[in-house]
Amino acid sequence: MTSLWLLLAIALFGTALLALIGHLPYAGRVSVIISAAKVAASLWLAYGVLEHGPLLSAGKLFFVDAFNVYLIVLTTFVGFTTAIFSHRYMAHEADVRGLGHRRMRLYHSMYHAFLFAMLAALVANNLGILWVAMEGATLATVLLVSIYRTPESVEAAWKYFVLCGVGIAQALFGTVLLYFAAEQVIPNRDDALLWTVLYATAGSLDPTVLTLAFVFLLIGYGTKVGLVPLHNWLPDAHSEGPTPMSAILSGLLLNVALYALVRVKMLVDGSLGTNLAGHLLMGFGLVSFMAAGLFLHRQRDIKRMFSYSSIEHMGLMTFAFGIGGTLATFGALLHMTVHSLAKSALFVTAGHVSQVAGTQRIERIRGLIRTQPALGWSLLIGTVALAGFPPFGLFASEFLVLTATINSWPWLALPLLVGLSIAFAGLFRHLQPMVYGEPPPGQTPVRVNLLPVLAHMVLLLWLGLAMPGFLADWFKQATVLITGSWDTDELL
Amino acid sequence: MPNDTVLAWLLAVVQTLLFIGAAPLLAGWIKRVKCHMQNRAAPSLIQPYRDLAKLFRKELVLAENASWLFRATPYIVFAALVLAAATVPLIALSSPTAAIADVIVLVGFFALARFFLALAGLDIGTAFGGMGSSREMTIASLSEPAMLMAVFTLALTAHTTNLSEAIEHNLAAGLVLRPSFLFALLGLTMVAIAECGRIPIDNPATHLELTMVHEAMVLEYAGRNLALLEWAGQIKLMIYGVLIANIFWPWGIAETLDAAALGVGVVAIAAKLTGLGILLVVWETVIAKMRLFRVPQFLGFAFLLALLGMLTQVILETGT
Amino acid sequence: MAALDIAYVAVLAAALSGVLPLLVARRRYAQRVAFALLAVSAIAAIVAGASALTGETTLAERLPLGLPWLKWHVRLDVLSGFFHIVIGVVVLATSFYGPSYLREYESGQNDPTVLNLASGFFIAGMLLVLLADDAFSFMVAWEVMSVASYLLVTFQHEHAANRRAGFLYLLMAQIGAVGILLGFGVLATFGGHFTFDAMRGGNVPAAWASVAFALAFFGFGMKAGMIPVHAWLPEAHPVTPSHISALMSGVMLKVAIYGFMRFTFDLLVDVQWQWGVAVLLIGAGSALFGVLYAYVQQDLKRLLAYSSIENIGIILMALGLSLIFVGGGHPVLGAIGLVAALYHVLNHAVFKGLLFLGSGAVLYRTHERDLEHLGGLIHRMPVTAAVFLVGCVAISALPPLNGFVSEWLIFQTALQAPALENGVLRTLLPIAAAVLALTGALAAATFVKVYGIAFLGKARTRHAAHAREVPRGMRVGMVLLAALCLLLGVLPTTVIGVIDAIPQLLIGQRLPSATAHGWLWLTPVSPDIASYSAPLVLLAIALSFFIGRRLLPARQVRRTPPWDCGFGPLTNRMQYTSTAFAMPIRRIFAPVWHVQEQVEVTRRHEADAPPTGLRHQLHIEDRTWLALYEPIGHYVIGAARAIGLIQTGSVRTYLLYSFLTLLFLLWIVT
Amino acid sequence: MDLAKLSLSDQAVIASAALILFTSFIMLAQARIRPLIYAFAWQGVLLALITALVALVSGQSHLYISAALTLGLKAFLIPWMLHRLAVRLNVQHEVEPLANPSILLLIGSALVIFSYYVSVPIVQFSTLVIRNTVAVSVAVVLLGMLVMVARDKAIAQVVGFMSIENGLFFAAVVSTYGMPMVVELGIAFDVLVAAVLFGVFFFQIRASIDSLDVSRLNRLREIDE
Repeated sequence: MTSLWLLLAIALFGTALLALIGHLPYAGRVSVIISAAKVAASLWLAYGVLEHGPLLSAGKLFFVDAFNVYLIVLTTFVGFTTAIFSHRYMAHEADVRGLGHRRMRLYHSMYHAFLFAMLAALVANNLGILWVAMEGATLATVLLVSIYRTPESVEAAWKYFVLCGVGIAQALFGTVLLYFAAEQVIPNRDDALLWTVLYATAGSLDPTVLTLAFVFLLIGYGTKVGLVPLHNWLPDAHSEGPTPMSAILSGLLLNVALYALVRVKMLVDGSLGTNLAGHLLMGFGLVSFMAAGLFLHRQRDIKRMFSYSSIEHMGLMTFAFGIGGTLATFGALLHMTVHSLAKSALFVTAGHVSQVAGTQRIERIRGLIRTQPALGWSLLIGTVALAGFPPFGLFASEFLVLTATINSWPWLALPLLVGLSIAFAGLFRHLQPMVYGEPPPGQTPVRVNLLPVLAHMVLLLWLGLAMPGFLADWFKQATVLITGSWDTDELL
Repeated sequence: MPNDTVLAWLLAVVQTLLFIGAAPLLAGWIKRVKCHMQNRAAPSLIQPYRDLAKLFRKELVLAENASWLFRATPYIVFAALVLAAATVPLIALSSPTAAIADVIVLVGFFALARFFLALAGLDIGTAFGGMGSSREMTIASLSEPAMLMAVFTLALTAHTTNLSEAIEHNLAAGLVLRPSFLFALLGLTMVAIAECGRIPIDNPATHLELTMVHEAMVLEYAGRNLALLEWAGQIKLMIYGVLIANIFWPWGIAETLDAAALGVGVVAIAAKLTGLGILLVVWETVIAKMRLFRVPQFLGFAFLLALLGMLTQVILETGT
Repeated sequence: MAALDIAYVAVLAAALSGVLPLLVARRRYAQRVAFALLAVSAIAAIVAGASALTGETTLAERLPLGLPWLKWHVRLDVLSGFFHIVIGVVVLATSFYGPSYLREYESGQNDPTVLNLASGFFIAGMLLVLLADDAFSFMVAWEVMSVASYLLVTFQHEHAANRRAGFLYLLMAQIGAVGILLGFGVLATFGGHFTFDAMRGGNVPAAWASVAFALAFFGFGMKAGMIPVHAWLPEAHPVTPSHISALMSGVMLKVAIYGFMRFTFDLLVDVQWQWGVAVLLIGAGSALFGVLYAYVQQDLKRLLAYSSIENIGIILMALGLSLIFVGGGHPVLGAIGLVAALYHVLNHAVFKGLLFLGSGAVLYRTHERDLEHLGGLIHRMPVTAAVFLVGCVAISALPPLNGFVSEWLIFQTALQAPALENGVLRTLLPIAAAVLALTGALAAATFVKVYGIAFLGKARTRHAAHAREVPRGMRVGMVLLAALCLLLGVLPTTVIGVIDAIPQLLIGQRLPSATAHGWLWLTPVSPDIASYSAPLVLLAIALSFFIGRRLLPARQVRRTPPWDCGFGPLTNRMQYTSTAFAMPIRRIFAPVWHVQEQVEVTRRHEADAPPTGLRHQLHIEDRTWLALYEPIGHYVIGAARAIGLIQTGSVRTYLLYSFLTLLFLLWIVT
Repeated sequence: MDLAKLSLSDQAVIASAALILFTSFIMLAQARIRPLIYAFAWQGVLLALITALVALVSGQSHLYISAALTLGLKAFLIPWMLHRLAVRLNVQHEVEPLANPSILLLIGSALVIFSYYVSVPIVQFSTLVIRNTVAVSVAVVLLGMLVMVARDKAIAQVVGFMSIENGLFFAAVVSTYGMPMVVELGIAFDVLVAAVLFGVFFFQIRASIDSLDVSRLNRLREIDE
């Protein structure tokens, strides 16, 4: 319990502190230290949860179970590595782009505010609070998107703000409807939005209202997940904001939004008994998967390209959660983890790359391996990992998702196959010229800190080659939570 | 028993020696008949032996940049064809050497000889040699499938690719009018004409660069090497002749190893080859040499015939 | 130490050969370490494979790797043992060959440690594929193999062609892998688990079995380079360093064949003869198409790559025949086909490895891959020329070398057609055999061209004229393989006696008759149907040499310039070129290629004046590009452009999307 | 249900619900910036009024607080901020030519019908007398989105956005007597921050394209020129 409070407290404290000292040269280090503290606290929390089972805070405001606790650890970890990266990166940016003190303060404190919002969203038991936290996450990051004040960045921020705002408003309406359905059956009005309570009484909630609620929530949180055709804010925000922010947006925000969606799906399934929600998720997931794969072919900006690949992977996860069942859900959970590891690592690399080349435009980035081998290779290997090649973790998860598809919807395996190939081609046709060949004049190495990339890659290898037992149990418990059972003969 | 096997092997060797010994004679016979037909003064039957002997006696002349391959080729070619001769039953069946190679290996031997001959043609680096090799390989790559197709027809009928077994089977079957055999015979004959470089594919008697194929490859050879190659060519012609003769008209060939049977065998094969020689001459006199790029049609037709043979074999003779 | 442990040693040594050199300071020593470890790995692989094959043992166990409920299962049986040997042999030759060959890369701008790393994991991946006994570990090993070889293809990435080749290669590897994965998925769905044991147990409905087969055939065929999904092969194989080309062409394609055999004969329990027909036809197509394309190539390594396609086609034909017979209820005949296929796998690994190493040797000394720039090397590089000749004779399927044995076995299998009930098949099989004959003849023509133009005649360029023999290490590697070509050709009976344990495992049938008459006689079905005695053939040829050269040696030999028709001396530009050599076939089979040929005649002034210059341009393109690959590419790009239209950039449009989506969803749920 | 049978306050609620819907239509049709803001303010006032009335009828005391919040935020603070911004950016007199308002209003009314059709299940399910107003709240939300889709000016879009929030709040009040307090507070906070941020963005947009015309924010797109 204390660990939970500690975690949130650290996050808030970090926000406040950096709001004051964010402009100082050592602010980056401070931010790293705070993030490290978060990691420690989250590990403590995780340990507690794994030891003594789910934990429900006094006043039932917060609730931590196997599903969200591993996302919490993931969040703090990625937040930590990204902080390491952003220390040197933002210093460089501040010099090059002339970011003033105010903006640096804003950046550092909003970075932690965002992490706080993520954590709050994850641990919230009250769906209302969850909504508030999600909206808070948008508000925290929207100013970071436009931090460079270029016309593009302002435009991107505006779209991000408006689209996510409208979307999240739909989510609020869904929440209201949920509440409306709940308070008919739940005596105490204040409990009627508590996820624990709702989950317990899901069977008695009115199906039609819940269906409507789900539609609104799907639109709302789906916008944040980046499901086509609600995805349009995502590439803009990712490509125009500072790279650390892109890393945590792709690595964390999308996950948390999907997390919220899945939580709601659990309720709806409990109430409807049909798999309507699942089918909707599958539909959206597949569409996003295919469309993003095609979009990849048209990219001219390296960060934009990787954000489209985020859409593609989120589509795959949504699809998998939609299938439901033990295998698919396990695969989806695993994919959440490995994707955010791989993607944040890639954004870190891409950030350095754009510093090396002085641009984000793909056709001007050439011959990285010659210019700065470490960077070139990590970009290449990272993309190989992202494309789902073993021995990296994404292969394991995609393997599971594919086989689950063959089990339950054999013919949908075909579009998946096509989509994977298209997306792969889209990624590599842009990647190869960047890493290989002769570098253009004026492309000079920069001081980089590839420690985060290395850490993520090692983790990915570990997950891909031999998944540690505790992690497996973790996913297993989460799967049981989501699907309600651990169906071993489905596991193949 | 060992006694018997030794005898058998001995006989096989003798038969082979007879085979390669008789090859120039066949060539001489064909030349002679041809001259008669064209109202020319004919050389004597043993003229080819004289030529070979002369060549063997002559000194060995080599081009400056001839490599060891160039010198090794004649021996390989000759050995391959002797081997081939050893596997073809001439006068007696079931000789142990026939088991060394079945008919597919026989084709393999021809291919081996051709391969090295073509390489030798390219070794000196003259345009003639290259041209000859190119044409030779082109023709061969078209004729080989046709030949195998024809052979397969027999193999499917006799359920064996072993020549002496096949001939034995045909003997045992007696006179059966198999349409498949007719087609196969025609196909095989056309292939034989192509393979032995006879008119209309090639003209053994020409040395015009536009027409010659085989001669272009061996242009740089002299002395003993040339002798070996000439002799090998005669053996090849003889092999085809014997094949056609003994497969399609196996009668007279010796099934037992007693003197009488062997005598009959000798007479029979001599008679058959004489007849075939005459036929060949007639054909070569009435037909004209064709352009290189008409050859594919010719061999394609041969392949078609062989294919027809195979189909008729399957459809008409065994049915489903 | 059990065979399985030795196999682990092989894998680890291969992986270490990539990693250790990173720790060694000086590059020269790094190379030595790397290739020493590769040699260890190769020997270990051979030993493990041999003991598994001869002992006919099947060892299996689990490794603490992989998914929580699906640990890596490994297993070493006769089939994987055989392929262990195949890999080991070529890798061994490479490990002799490599150190000297890589010298010139050490000065290059690409870090050779990358080369070590990639090739180490490439080999380790291939060995792991053979060991894998469940779908997951199989796919992991498979993809490791692909990615590592991709890095090898793009090693010299300064050339755009290499980058393009690498992209194409990795893309197609990816597609094929997903196909294989789906195939496994189908089996696992019915088998209940991803272990191969479970798949063997599962009873798959015929229709689904065919689906699985189709997927696997597609996937493995793509890796093996069968027509029409071969496009990556002629691009990727030539651009790697030659010893890697030898591994890719000689071994990696065989790993794909291994996967196909494992999947079809082992996992799909009861095969259907229709599959065999499909395999036979595609195999025949690949063989013919491959050799025809090889025939017209100028680039030596590209030519060899196309000839790999041809040989894969031949192997597929043998497998197809085997499937037809097994499916038709004649396991004995099926066994012959299987043995023929395996034998050709081994042979092709050996002689294609040899030929690629030879081409590497030529490249090493002349820096030329274009046949038109070579010539006369037989005088400058005698050893290389000799072993290359062995390779050419072997690949042209001529007695008494090894290529002939396997093709002869295939012919024998095809000629057992009368045993089949189905009349159409009875006609189809001999025709396939005829296609094989055509292929063989064309292959012979192709390699006459290669050897004649590259090694015989006069040197066509200065590079070729100043070539020297290659260092000892390289020679040893090549001689090793050449010797194997001879051995495998002369002692087929012994070899078959060993490998007929594999049909025993896969279709429960041996070839008792094949070896019944001792090492001298090879009689696959029975002596009165067909027999072949390679040793005697070799003996006879040797004898004629002995008689000719030793017993009656030529008295005197005179060297003179060749006959030049009286027009002054012959120059090396008067020689027949490779294009000219290939011309007749090119005209006869014209429709096969997409040929652009232009001749520009420049005259001084008026039209009838004698030409002063003549320019001839010939560009031969792979038809499948125009027919298959380019259209697909265009579709994808078009689709991408179309989808791009939805992202207009106007926030109002985006709001409209979410608005309409909302309305739409509300409408469908109520 | 017969309106006449209801208590006066209920009737008042329903009447003002109708008025809120009307204000939404005004926003849809209003081309000038300043009246647009006024209309939005009026909507806030009405919303606060309804909240208070519902509190009165249902005796849910906590609704008074949210009524006060609404009045403060939606009726005064945010409109005031918007107005001030409009003045400082000197756009308060700008007129935005609508393509053709009549079509827009037609679509709007279609949306009202649609939202009624959608909210039928909820209405059947509710126990509240004023349940029919749920349809109105849905309509307000959809109309708000329509405003955002239809309008080019950034301020107009913000107004649309805020009116969506109004619709949500309205729905919460009339269908379930409002949300739990903690949620209400959180939402209010978010809305406030959002409003502030919008203000910031006006200046940023103005600085980058020196106009508030969002239709000119289309640099980032996937269509090839």
